[in-house]
Amino acid sequence: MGQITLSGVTKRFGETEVIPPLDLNIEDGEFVVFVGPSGCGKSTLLRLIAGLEDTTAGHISIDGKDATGLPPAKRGLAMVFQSYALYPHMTVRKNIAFPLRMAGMAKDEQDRRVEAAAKVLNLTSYLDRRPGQLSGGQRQRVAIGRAIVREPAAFLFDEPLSNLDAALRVGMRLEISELHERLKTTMIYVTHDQVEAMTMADKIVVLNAGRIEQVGSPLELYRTPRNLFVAGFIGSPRMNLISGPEAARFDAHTIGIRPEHIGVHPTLGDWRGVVGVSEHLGSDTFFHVHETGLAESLTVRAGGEVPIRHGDTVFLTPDASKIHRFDQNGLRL
Amino acid sequence: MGQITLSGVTKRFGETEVIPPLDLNIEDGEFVVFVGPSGCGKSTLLRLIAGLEDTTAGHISIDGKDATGLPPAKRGLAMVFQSYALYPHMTVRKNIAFPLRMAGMAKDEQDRRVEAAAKVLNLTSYLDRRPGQLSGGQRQRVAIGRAIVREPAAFLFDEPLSNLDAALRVGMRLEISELHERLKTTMIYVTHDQVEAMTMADKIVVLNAGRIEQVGSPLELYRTPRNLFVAGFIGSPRMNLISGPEAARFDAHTIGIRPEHIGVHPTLGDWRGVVGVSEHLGSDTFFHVHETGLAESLTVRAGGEVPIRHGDTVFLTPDASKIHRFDQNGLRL
Amino acid sequence: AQETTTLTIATVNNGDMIRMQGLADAFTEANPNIELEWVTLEENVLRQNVTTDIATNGGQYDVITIGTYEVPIWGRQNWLVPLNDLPAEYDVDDLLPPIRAGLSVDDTLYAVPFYGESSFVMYRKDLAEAAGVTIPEQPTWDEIKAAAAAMNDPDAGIHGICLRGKAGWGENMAFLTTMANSYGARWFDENWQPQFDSPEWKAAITDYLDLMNNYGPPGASSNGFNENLTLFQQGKCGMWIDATVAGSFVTDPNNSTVADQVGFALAPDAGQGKRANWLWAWSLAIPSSSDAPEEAKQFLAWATSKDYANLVAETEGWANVPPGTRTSLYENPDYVAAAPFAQMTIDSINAADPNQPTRDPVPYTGVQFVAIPEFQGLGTTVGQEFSAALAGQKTADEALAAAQELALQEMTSAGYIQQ
Amino acid sequence: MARAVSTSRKAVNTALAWGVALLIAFPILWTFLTSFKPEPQAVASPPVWFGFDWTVRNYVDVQNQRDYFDYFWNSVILALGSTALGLVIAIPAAWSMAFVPGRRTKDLLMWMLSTKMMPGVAVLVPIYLIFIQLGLLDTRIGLVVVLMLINLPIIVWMLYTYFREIPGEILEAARMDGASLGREILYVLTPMAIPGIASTVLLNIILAWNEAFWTIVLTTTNAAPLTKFISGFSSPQGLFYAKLSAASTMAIAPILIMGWFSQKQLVRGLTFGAVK
Amino acid sequence: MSTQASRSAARLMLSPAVLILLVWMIVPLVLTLWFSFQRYNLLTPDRSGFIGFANYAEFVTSPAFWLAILNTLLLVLGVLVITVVGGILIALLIDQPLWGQGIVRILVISPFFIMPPVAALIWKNMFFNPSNGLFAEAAKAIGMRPFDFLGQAPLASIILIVAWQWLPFATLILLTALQSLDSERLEAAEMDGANAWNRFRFIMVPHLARAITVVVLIQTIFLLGILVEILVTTNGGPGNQSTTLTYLVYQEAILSSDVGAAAAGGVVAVILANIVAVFLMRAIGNNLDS
Ligand SMILES: Nc1ncnc2c1ncn2[C@@H]1O[C@H](COP(=O)(O)OP(=O)(O)OP(=O)(O)O)[C@@H](O)[C@H]1O
Ligand SMILES: Nc1ncnc2c1ncn2[C@@H]1O[C@H](COP(=O)(O)OP(=O)(O)OP(=O)(O)O)[C@@H](O)[C@H]1O
Ligand SMILES: [Mg+2]
Ligand SMILES: [Mg+2]
Repeated sequence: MGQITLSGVTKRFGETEVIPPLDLNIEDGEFVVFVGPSGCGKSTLLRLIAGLEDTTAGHISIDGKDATGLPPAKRGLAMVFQSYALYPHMTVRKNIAFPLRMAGMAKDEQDRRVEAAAKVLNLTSYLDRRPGQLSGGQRQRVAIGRAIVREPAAFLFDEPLSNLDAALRVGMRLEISELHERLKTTMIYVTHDQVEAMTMADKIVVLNAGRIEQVGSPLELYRTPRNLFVAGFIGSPRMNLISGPEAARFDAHTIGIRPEHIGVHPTLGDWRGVVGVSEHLGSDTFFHVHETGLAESLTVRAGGEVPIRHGDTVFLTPDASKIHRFDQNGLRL
Repeated sequence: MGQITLSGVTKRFGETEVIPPLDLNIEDGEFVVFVGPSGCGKSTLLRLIAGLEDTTAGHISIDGKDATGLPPAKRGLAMVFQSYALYPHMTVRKNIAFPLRMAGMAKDEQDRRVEAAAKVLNLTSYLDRRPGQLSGGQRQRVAIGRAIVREPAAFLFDEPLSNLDAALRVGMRLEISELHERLKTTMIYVTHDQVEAMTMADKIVVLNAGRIEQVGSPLELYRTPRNLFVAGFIGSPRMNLISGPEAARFDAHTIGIRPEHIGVHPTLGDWRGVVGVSEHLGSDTFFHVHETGLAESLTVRAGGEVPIRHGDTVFLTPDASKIHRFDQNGLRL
Repeated sequence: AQETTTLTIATVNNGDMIRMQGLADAFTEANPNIELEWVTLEENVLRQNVTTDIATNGGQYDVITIGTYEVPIWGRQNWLVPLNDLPAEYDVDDLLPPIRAGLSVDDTLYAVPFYGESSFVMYRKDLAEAAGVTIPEQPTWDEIKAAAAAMNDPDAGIHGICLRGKAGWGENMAFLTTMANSYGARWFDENWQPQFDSPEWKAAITDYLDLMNNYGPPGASSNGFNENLTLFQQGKCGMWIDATVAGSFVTDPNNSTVADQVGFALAPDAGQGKRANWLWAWSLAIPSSSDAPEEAKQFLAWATSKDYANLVAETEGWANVPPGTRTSLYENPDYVAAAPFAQMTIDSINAADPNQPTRDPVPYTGVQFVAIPEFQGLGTTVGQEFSAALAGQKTADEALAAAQELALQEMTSAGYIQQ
Repeated sequence: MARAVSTSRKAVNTALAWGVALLIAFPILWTFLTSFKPEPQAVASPPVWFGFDWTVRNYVDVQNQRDYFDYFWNSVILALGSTALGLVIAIPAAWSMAFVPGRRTKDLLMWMLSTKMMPGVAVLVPIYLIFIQLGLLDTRIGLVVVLMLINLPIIVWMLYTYFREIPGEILEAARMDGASLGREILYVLTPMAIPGIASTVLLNIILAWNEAFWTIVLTTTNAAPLTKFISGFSSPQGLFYAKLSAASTMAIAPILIMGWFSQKQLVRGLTFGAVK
Repeated sequence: MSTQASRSAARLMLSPAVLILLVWMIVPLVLTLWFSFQRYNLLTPDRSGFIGFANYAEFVTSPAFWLAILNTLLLVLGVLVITVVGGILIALLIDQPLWGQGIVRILVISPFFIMPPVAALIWKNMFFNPSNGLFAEAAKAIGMRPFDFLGQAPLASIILIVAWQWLPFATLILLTALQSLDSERLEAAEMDGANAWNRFRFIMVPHLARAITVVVLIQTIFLLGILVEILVTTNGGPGNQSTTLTYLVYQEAILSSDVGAAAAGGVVAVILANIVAVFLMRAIGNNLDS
């Protein structure tokens, strides 16, 4: 069980209101991702749920029971920290067993659970090492192992992958997703990497300066961003934003079109421009097109093997059905 | 000018041979990327070229002249370090001017060059700040500025972007590429991120355990990887590798097929499998397909809006013309 | 212009010496070619620095302050400049004979006394009266014990008697050796055999411990001269047996709360023909390593002259004149009038005989010490044994046995006892 | 943990901490107080706290006995001199150990430290004889050298641990930029290590200021520092608590004040690599 | 960083420090070794010559020798225990939020700046003195008999003085170490259900291990050489109750002026110090590397 409700939760550090009153409901078994730029209050929100910070106002309930005043250990939640926060002087086994030991669990039951968790996480052969002797990904798995053994009502992850290199990050992302498939436990996951958010979440909460900009499934956010902030934040490479006369043509203050929804042609198209840097990934090519008169640069995605090079003049055609329109307040029309 | 030739260059640390004898030629003006897994010797090779390490054997020549015994400062190369290696106690201006000051250049000439570099790198308004007051990307630019002012024969970059977050990384990647377009100076760039390698390089050198696995343009490596190592390393997500009877059907020990070269259909296709985790990026979706009997998991890339979910059975069809075949030694057939 | 010579003078940090520093301008005015540099140190530090320097011929000092213990030893080593050529007006013959003898080796004078002292009994007249005891001018140990018992009132913060307990050859052993002398004990027999196993030593130590344990102040095992002085000045001691110089301190109303209540008596005896009083003189000498012996002599002659005494009398009063060095001082009515303890002091000094300190014959000279180089170390280690006994960590017998053992070992390894 | 600490809890902490702190500092505060009492009140029973006849007589007396400033200047010169000399020798050594470590580096460091374990008294006479031979007795230069030698291992260790935290890449960058070794140390390493060097300097000054064996044994007047000054007060005659307190206050005040004002820098670097 | 050139430069720059320390160690040590086999008393220069191991025999068989070793160990261990335990407690305390943290810190570190003779004098006269000391006054105020610290518990008293001097040092290092503890690790433990005591025991103490070893190493080096404090307060007594090895050597060297015996004692002390050192270095070396 892991149903979490925040109502009117507010957090002030001294004078500055980091989280203005905020409501959020997280269903049991959901994988919820908090995403947003640095400093927007993601960690703070997570820590409020964990009980590591006091709420200034508002209520947090877990599984229907008020948990606002409960100490962290009593909330039945487990947290995986960005720095892993492993205990460096304990072996992996001891690290994972620590919460059980603190709960006074019998030794053999502890062992049983640790072995089980280690097996799930492929850590069995490292159980007697110290964290210092593990690679980044292995450490991350130990941290997760320590969370799993407690069989918590929900897992809280605070940017768990940001210390890993790109390749590992992709692998661990999958592992966590698979873990969620298997355990079906509520997971709240903080990141500022929108790729992580898109690929892992059942539900994304986009935060900005402590406020919730939009809540929805990844594809909802991708298809119908509620405002410019979400539009710019979700999707990689970023959505191209165009304002001015071209936007007015579409009856909007600003229009947005994603790089993958623009066609390129050497001679035919709506918008004319000159190719700057082009990035060939093999599978795809990203062109940065300048001198269109619409925006400093438009990013366009094309197939892997397009014969267009730096300096060429090209014509771009947006897929009209995929154009997003925003008013002068940045709200979706 | 910046033509660099390594012949028989070898490096041993004590007993362990980190770089077995290695030959490499880098043409003037080329953007060469060294790529390879962690610990494969990329940094060591770069430091050998820079003169920060002695070669155990072999010769390095720069612009045709033997530079093997020269101290770093005499080689006419500039290096940008992973940690930026800025002088924290000096202002940006002083940081950039430092190599000129060391060369005993006249004060006004120093200023002129610093201003010019700052302009190129958009640093003009930060010249009087200390590195500690700059963001990661700005620091990186200062490090590059310090390299530029010397007008070196070649730039050496050691994972210059790995300390930046994803979004910044993309931006700086572009800036460096544009810089290369502008200066046309030889650049040697170390990374273990194959996206960087693919998008920036004129020529990629794939290293593995100190040996060169393949040298070629990004698309060469993408299209015709010489062996399994390169096949697996270049391309994201990784190429699917299949051995056994299915490979034998293609007269090979192992066959490889990239995720983007596999078609998906709910009812029709060559290979049957069950969808595991699927990653929705909006623009694309990556399916991890299990229970195909071919490999533990096959990754498949599909469009952004395919109505396939976790647990569905799907059929996969590889694009036969894009299948890579390898013999039992892992060499391309 | 005349070249100026700088004299480096090592002095001990007691009141008389410090007063001399203040008055030394008179000397430098008279001798403009001489400059004085003072090194003022606590006694132990001084001794350590000066000994190291003189024995290694370091040449740091031109004038040093040493005691009657060092002079004969160092003089014999030719470490000191002989002082037989002092000018006539210095009047060497005016020096007190026992003191002069102590500072000479084979009739050659090696140091001149700055002040001399013996030891005597100081007591509180008011307390004695209140307790109904009288302390005669020539008390016996039994009378002292009785008086201590009568005056002792720890609840009122008054202890019957204060004696030295801090370990050191110049601390507790100075007192204990004189006490032992008066009991007829000696350090060594004529063959340098240690005598701590003798009944006389046992008696002396037992009485000492009884006195201190019953009527002494707490923490006596770390009390030396200064600590006892402080206690007595605060009015916490009924009696105190210590150096005669203390007479001027305990009667100084500026520092003493009991200045007008102090009585004096000779050091006690035990019917063995010797009193428990010592003989000591802080003296000035010139190391042979000095590079300005002539100027140093000028200074010595000034600092220990009659004129200096007059100078002190003029500026600070007669009571503050350094005592115990010259016969003429004790014949000066002004001084005798100003110093109530003057007669007692001169009598005590004259009663001490460095060559015959105790009842039985001894192979050494020195009253409260044995003038051999090894005594510093031996005296101190033996002193630690008795200090431990006083602290209650050993019995008298254990301490005496240990002392005997230590002395035997030291005398054997130093070659006094031939095996 | 950024959860609000209740005010009452903070009050309890404050009371406890102040209690402990005052207890620890009490001997010093009491000495300071006593130095202003007339002698009889200094040993009064029960002790007087503040209601005594405040006087600076003790300071005047102490100053009259000997000129405080001679000793003070010697202390300053010895502390600064030995520190400066130590830095000149230790910075290159620490550079070598931190940036070009060998297999023996740790052993070397430990060996250096072990030279501090030799009891001074045991080698007193040999050193004294050597000093006589070299004419160094009672010279500032002699003492500066000895104090430097005594503290050198500590300086090297502190600098070493500090340098080790400076990324070698920065020095390599300087090298690529054409800086010679000397300039690399002078222009890049030293300025970057200023906080560490500062605390090393502070610690060394404190250690040199308070060294109380060699400074007493090897000096007479010309080079005598405050330790020698105080050793002349260890037991003057008669009531002396107030004067002793005054002399003590004079001996410790300069370094105490320096320590108070620079405690941030001192604390920051005073880890000997104990904190990573 | 390791080209041939930089390695030779490193050797060159290391050499002054190594050379002068080598000279500083070797010359006195050789002289001391030489003296230790000589009959050499400063006061009897006429009697001298080679006497083999007699000085050693005398030093080692002297009744104070074993007690001195015991006292040395007690002194070192006692001070270490007090400073480390006290240091941890105080560090924990002043790391809490409180008013006037700056001043508290200044007060706590003050003893570190006090020169040893002054510290010893203050404690001896103003505190331990059974007649005039403040402890005696305190005892009297509550109706107890004053305790004679230096007479009845000399070694403990000295340990107290020395611990007072070194407590700030330990506190400072431990405090810095404590503050370097990643707060996420404590929070993780809290989430894991560890209460305050368990967080202290399982997270903080192990984290402090390295700092503790450094404190132990540095202090041991200084504590083995403690002399002035003993000299000023008890002179090693009463008896030999507070005689340490260093003091014993001092006694030979200074009081007896017996250079030969002192040298022998010094050699013994050096050997013992090095045994301790080797132990320490082992432990610390490992701990510092990790
Ligand atoms: N203990 C604190 N005291 C005062 N301000 C704080 C505190 N903790 C966080 N803040 C402020 O609250 C805001 C939100 O911080 P938070 O750590 O939640 O951001 P975040 O979204 O997690 O950022 P990041 O992606 O960088 O981790 C920031 O402006 C930060 O400066
Ligand atoms: N100074 C050294 N002494 C001994 N071995 C070293 C040294 N420097 C590097 N190595 C070893 O040489 C190998 C190559 O190291 P290098 O730093 O060149 O790898 P890399 O490819 O740059 O790795 P990364 O991507 O992690 O930076 C590694 O196995 C490393 O352990
Ligand atoms: Mg955060
Ligand atoms: Mg590298």
